Amino acid sequence: MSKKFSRPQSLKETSTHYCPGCGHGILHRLVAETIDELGIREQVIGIAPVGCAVVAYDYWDFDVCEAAHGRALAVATGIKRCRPDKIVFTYQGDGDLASIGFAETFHAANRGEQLTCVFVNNACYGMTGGQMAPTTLIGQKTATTPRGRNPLFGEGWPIRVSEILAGLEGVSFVARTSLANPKEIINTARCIKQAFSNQLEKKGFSLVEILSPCPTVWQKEPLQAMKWIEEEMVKAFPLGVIKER
Amino acid sequence: MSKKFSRPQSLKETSTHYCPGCGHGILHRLVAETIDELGIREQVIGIAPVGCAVVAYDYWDFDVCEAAHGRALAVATGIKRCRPDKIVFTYQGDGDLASIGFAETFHAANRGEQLTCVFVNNACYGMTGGQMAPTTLIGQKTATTPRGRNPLFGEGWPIRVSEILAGLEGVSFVARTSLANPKEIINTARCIKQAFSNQLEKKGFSLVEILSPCPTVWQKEPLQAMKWIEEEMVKAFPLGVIKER
Amino acid sequence: MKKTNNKVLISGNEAMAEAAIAAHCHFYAGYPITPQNELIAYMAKRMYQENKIFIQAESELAAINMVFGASAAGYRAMTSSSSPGISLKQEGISYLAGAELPAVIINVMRGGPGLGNIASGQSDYFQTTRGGGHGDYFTPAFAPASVEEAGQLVCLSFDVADYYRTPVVVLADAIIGQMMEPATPVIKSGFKKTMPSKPWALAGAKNRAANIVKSFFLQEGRLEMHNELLKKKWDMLRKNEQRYHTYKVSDATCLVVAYGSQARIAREAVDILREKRIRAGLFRPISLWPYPEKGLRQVAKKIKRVLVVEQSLGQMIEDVRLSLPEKDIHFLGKAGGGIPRPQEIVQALEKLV
Amino acid sequence: MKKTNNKVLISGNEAMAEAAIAAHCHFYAGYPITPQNELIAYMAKRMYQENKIFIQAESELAAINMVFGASAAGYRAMTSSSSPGISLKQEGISYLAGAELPAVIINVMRGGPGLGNIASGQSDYFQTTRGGGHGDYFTPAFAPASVEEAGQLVCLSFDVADYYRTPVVVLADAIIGQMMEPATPVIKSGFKKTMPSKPWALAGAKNRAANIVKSFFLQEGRLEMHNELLKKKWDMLRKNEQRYHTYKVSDATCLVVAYGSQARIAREAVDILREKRIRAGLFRPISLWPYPEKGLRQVAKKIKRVLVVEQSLGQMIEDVRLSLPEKDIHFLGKAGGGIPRPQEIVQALEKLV
Amino acid sequence: MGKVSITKDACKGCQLCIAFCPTKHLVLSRELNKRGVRYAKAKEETKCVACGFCFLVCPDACLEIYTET
Amino acid sequence: MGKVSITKDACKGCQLCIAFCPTKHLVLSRELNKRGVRYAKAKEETKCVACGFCFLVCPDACLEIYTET
Amino acid sequence: MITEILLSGFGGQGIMSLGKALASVALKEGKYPIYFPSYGAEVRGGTAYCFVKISEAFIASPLIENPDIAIILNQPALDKFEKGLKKRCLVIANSDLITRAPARKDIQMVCAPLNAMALECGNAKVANTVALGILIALKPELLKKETILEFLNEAFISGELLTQNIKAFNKGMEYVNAAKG
Amino acid sequence: MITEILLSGFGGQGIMSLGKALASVALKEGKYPIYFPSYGAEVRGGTAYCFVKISEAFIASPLIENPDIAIILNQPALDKFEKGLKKRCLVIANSDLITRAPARKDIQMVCAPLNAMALECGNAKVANTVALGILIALKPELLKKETILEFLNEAFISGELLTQNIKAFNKGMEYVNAAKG
Ligand SMILES: Cc1ncc(C[n+]2csc(CCOP(=O)(O)OP(=O)(O)O)c2C)c(N)n1
Ligand SMILES: Cc1ncc(C[n+]2csc(CCOP(=O)(O)OP(=O)(O)O)c2C)c(N)n1
Ligand code: SF4
Ligand code: SF4
Ligand code: SF4
Ligand code: SF4
Ligand code: SF4
Ligand code: SF4
Ligand SMILES: [Mg+2]
Ligand SMILES: [Mg+2]
Repeated sequence: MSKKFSRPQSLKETSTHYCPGCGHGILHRLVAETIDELGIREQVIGIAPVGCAVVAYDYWDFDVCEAAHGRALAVATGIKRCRPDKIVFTYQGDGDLASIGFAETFHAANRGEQLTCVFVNNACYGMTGGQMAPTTLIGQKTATTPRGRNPLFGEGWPIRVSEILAGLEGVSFVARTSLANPKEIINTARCIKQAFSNQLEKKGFSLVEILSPCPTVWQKEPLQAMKWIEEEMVKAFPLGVIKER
Repeated sequence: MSKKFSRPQSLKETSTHYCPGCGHGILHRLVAETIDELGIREQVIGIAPVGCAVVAYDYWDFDVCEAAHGRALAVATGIKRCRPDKIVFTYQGDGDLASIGFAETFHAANRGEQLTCVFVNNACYGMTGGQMAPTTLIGQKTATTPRGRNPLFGEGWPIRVSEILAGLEGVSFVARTSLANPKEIINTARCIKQAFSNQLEKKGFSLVEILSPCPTVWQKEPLQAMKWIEEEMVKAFPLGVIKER
Repeated sequence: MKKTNNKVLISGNEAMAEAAIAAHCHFYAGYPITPQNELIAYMAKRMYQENKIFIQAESELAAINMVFGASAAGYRAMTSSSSPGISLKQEGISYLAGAELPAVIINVMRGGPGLGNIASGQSDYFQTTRGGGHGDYFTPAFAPASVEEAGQLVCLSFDVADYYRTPVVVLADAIIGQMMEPATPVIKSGFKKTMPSKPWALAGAKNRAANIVKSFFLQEGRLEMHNELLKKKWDMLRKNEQRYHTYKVSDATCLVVAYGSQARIAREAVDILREKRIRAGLFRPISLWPYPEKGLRQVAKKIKRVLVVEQSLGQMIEDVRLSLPEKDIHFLGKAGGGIPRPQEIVQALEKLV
Repeated sequence: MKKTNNKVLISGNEAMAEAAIAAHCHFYAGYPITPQNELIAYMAKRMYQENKIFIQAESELAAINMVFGASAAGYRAMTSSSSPGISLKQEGISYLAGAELPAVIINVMRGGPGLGNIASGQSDYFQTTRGGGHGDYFTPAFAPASVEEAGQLVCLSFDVADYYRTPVVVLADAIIGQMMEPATPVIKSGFKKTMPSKPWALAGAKNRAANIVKSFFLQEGRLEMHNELLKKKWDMLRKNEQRYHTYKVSDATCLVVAYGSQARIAREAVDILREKRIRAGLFRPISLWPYPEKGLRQVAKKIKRVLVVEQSLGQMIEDVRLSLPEKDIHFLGKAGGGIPRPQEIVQALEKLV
Repeated sequence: MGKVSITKDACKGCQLCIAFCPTKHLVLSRELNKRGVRYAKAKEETKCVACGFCFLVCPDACLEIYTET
Repeated sequence: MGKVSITKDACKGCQLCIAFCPTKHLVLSRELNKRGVRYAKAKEETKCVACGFCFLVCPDACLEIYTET
Repeated sequence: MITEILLSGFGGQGIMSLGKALASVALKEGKYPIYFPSYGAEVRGGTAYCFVKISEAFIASPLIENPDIAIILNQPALDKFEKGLKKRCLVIANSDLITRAPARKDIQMVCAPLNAMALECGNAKVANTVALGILIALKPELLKKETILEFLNEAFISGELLTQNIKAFNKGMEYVNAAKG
Repeated sequence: MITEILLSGFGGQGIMSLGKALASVALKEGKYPIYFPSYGAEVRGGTAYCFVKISEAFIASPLIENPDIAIILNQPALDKFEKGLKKRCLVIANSDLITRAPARKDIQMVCAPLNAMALECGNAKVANTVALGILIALKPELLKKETILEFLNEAFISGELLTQNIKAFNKGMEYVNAAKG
């Protein structure tokens, strides 16, 4: 018998600190798989965010850089410009990328930096215990929207980062996928691979937005969290390849 | 004989520090006229940016607040939320609004703050002596793009702020106008008035982007600067009402 | 809040939030960060109930500048964060000071530098007392050593802020923010002076000349004058607002100086030393700026040894040195979540005696 | 650059930019702000010519974090700004210090607080020397008093940064940044130690274990240890890198202490005083952190009066007080663009004598 | 029929009013105003049609336009 | 025909693999693993079709799937 | 005398509420409690813990030195905290989730199948209250049964939860008394 | 001896280049110059200025106390700086853009129609070089004519600009010499 599915080489044998059923775990593996498949482990430099994935470097077995909360794409810009032959990517949560770091995100994309961005949309701030994220759904209760997010209370609308960035000339590839089931996970893997390949081909900025379960903050069983993505999240965040060039 | 055109009451009798032919002077008058026409001088609170218009409060005769560079819409949010019965607007340059302050701009718009934003696009940083702005045209030479802005050098593309913000649900009115000739100036006045009326009607966030001449940085005679708007700028920044609701 | 005999069991973070509401804070904007998340969550719930304004800002920068706006509009406004987030607010705090706008900023300190960790720390003392932002300004800064005092000092901060037209920092540490203990809810700040009105506030130029709120003074000499005026304010604050607390100092021959949660830990050490018949006392600064140098000099008169204890590598010690230039000052400190424990303080002092 | 006898006429801003290039600065990111715009414009032009990287960042925050990335990648990296922009970089500087990344940060100081103005100032001394960011860290900081020295200190800063793995601040004031005077272009920093290699740099995990650049230490005790290690570095810097310059101190009975452009102005005052047969001397700190306390104590031995002169309301004076606790220290300062002039310094000293 | 009045010392001499006046009757003065610039002035007062173009384009609000009512 | 192998002590018991296995032959153990949780295990090893769904959804990379080649 | 109590288990096992309950009851009895939780990222996916100190009078230091009492609801908690326990520390351990015996022999460990007992009360989530019952049965001098019941009555205004918690508390008490008896 | 020179006029009148030219020429002659410009927003729409100090040896203080020489190209410049000029300060003023006589009687003012003279040289922009000619004619001890010409030859590699500037410089010199002669 031969192995058909097994732990990618770029994923260390450590077990993670993530909650049971957390999407970060799946995504870490997908990123590691992509890197192994493309054979770029020795060329890759990842940027870990400030968010639940802050210690991603404890799990990935390649070079990783920390970035201050929200500034991953600025840090990535600094690295990639100095080392244009390396493959540089960021891994960022929705709070990190779309709230505090939105200016850095937007401008890196607009400069068309040769970067890959893995954007984890879990509709909340996981690490700090479940506050509203820019992507929190309308009506969703969080620690800072105890009555459910409501634009009428001045809490804003869920931000569709992918659609916005797709409008920028520097951006070559944008897709939104989810982790809600095996099929979508395969699709996510495909899009992440494309986002990395694009960088190898120097096509410009690529981003994959992944709807990812956070059972803890959502206060749902892991399977229910998956279902909630399929049933609720995708309404606000339609899946698909949004831009390809 | 009766006065047909004269200095609005909300514009002080002081002469400005602006360079000859500077669009800020025209726009200051248009804002003051609008406020007078709507009869809201005693209700208005303006936010002056950091940019050439930093001392707008020396020229306007109503309450004005300073804001740190880029943070005008955050300051405006604080004021408007505390004084929902007042009419609060920001007056911001392209560096201020779209570069350093882009996150604040974007999020205030996304929250649908009941604010009016007068956005002065002069394709450069005027106050600091003519560096690249996010709106600088491709090929345009500035102090920091001595070879002409070039996306291939990683200097990014001119950002179409209006189109981007128009995509947000909290935004009710967006128009792009210019100061290139009397007709466009009248149109600008109309749009600014609409942007203020919207706030009176609590319709959400309104923004008018005005293509405005900066003869000094552009190193053009004032009239040539006007022509450059008509001939070059509008190609990158098409005029028109972009969103109305 | 579970209440018994008017004492409630409440955390420092919640007590500070509730005190802000009691102090008529009208506007709060904040951004999540550990270990102050309970504060922002509490405000999210309570401000709405009180018909006041709560905003989860997109960032710390946005939050401090929203506070700038709310304060310019004449309302009591507050923000809170923890160390890295407070670093991001430095420009805004400098602007508040320059524009002479009252505001309350709570820092529930954690371990640094950089991302550091989320354990308790006292490593932002320099930042707080020496104007982490640019320019010649100071912010009054109060450090609570108990949950109840955390509430009190928030109340006091609002009054000091309004009276002197200045941003005020409440410098708590993660221990104070996170721990729950019995506390009497705050009603009054204890600040005696009458609150001035706010004729400078922005409210529309109705029946008065236009108001301008600003920190920019381009004309030659004007900013210099402005700084001279600000200096008078700092001097007044230095004169009037030094606060401290002492414990068993009357007959003490050696003195521990510590603030915040570390002062409580030091107090236990003093008790242990007393049991060992060592005449130790505790000086606890409450106002970190202005530093209670008068009080310290007074207390230290008959003191032979001084030990400064901090959850840092040594920051407040500079103020102790500046206050007591003729004395030999010793230090015990740990940073990055390390906490000098009672027995360590005891040993350190025993070594000196 | 107009050249004669190997001296060129150049501004401080340009000299610093050119020195960075001479020091093999590979990456520069900055954001415009007066009075350092000439520096960023110069870099925009020259870095391209040198086949190096120039980025006009979208903000100061982005710039400092880009520098973080470039440095993590193992390259010499620099950013520059002026006071308000430097406040915005505080979080980033704290991260650099925490992650032990070398970087050079130039601050061409202007008047504060808040937006202040664009005249010369020295009001960011506290921010620079007391870690304006959160956490227990220090950044070596060098203050040039001439255009030539501005270049030299930038060169030196790159070496110090690499050697100690730390961000270094060049604290210039607007006068130094803006003025042109004859200067010899810098070739060498004068730093004697051998530069260490950068095995920690991120370059892909090829033939080695994966590298991690970080300032986060969650596990209990790890951040405390990290801080202890950092402390050793600060202590080493304190021991090795104190720098200063003196003028006519050998027989002096009264001493002026001043840095940056103010030191030059004070030097003129010393000359005037000497003409009046008053034995004045000048102590000019070059390293503001570590403060040259050893040198100052040495020089001050026979000094009766000390006058500290700053373009601020009194910041460096604290370090003079801490260095000379037994001496009576006097102060002359102005903030917000005010500059103590030679005659004012003369008068202030005459009053003391 | 209209009339234009120009606050001489407020004028920065940008000449925008001159360029946009449809009846081309605004000109630059020979003398300098207080600011030291050659300012805009009406050549022939009677030629103004009160269109307001000069007013609209003037960055310094130097002009007032009158009409017969 | 396939075979699934599960690293017992890495499992956090989220049950996603169990939910998504098309042949429904993964179950939760009665015993606890080192982490103190009930872990996923194969009820009948022969039932695995090597579809990899369990592998794909597992956040903790606990599973390996083998096929006959 | 200050009693130091450590409580630890999975998030969701009600460790924090139990800690707060202990502190609240102490306050009700006019004692001085301090409660200190673990917080933030530490809690993610792992073991949560909190500390409670209870004394007759004001407690200066909020630090826990060595717990006198430890309530340990799962194996990782035992692994993490065993070393720091005071000599003769009373450890109330959840035998349902603990797979190995402690290494230390100088502690008093009381094991009970807390999960099973909770289920018997009709709610898996009241394992914490079972532990409370055991604690009070073993250390009646710490807090009074009556105050605890009073507290439970206030905390769960009515209905099933209240009943389940009271059941759980009593079950814990009985467990000890049965063993004693 | 340190000579303090103030130069002021509209932006675009070449004030900054003239200042830098003075400093460059001084350096060429082995003297020690300091040049200090006005910068930033101050310059917008108004009057630009710069200072030059020239000495035989190192100059410590970069500050200008009271100018010995002032080159004043427009009225606002005169308004702004008149008060601070040293007694007997030599003021070279542009009569084309100056509309009132100075209030101070203790300064030496030399007026010349610099704009007109520049136009005569074929370029309105060389008014600054005309002023330089006047200055050097009046203060030959400050800088040598030869070094200036050398400097001009280097600064304008060739062509029209060079010719115009040399013309302008000579015109300035002649203006003084004619008046003297
Ligand atoms: C400057 C700063 N502000 C705030 C924080 C606190 N903080 C840490 S992670 C985080 C947000 C996490 O949310 P997200 O980016 O969505 O990641 P997730 O945890 O959901 O994966 C915040 C606010 C910080 N560390 N630094
Ligand atoms: C934090 C900070 N960064 C930079 C500056 C310097 N600065 C002042 S205005 C400005 C940009 C001006 O450009 P823009 O906003 O387009 O306004 P304009 O002058 O073109 O009207 C900059 C970078 C500052 N004052 N504060
Ligand atoms: S809080 Fe949410 S995002 Fe964070 S580790 Fe837990 S499940 Fe994952
Ligand atoms: S620089 Fe440009 S924007 Fe600024 S005042 Fe001059 S013309 Fe106007
Ligand atoms: S109103 Fe019209 S016609 Fe009259 S001066 Fe102005 S532009 Fe010319
Ligand atoms: S438009 Fe105004 S400033 Fe320009 S020339 Fe005419 S009147 Fe003067
Ligand atoms: S590979 Fe498919 S069939 Fe086999 S255990 Fe996994 S999910 Fe079930
Ligand atoms: S998906 Fe993974 S962690 Fe979850 S139960 Fe299955 S094997 Fe365990
Ligand atoms: Mg998230
Ligand atoms: Mg602009």
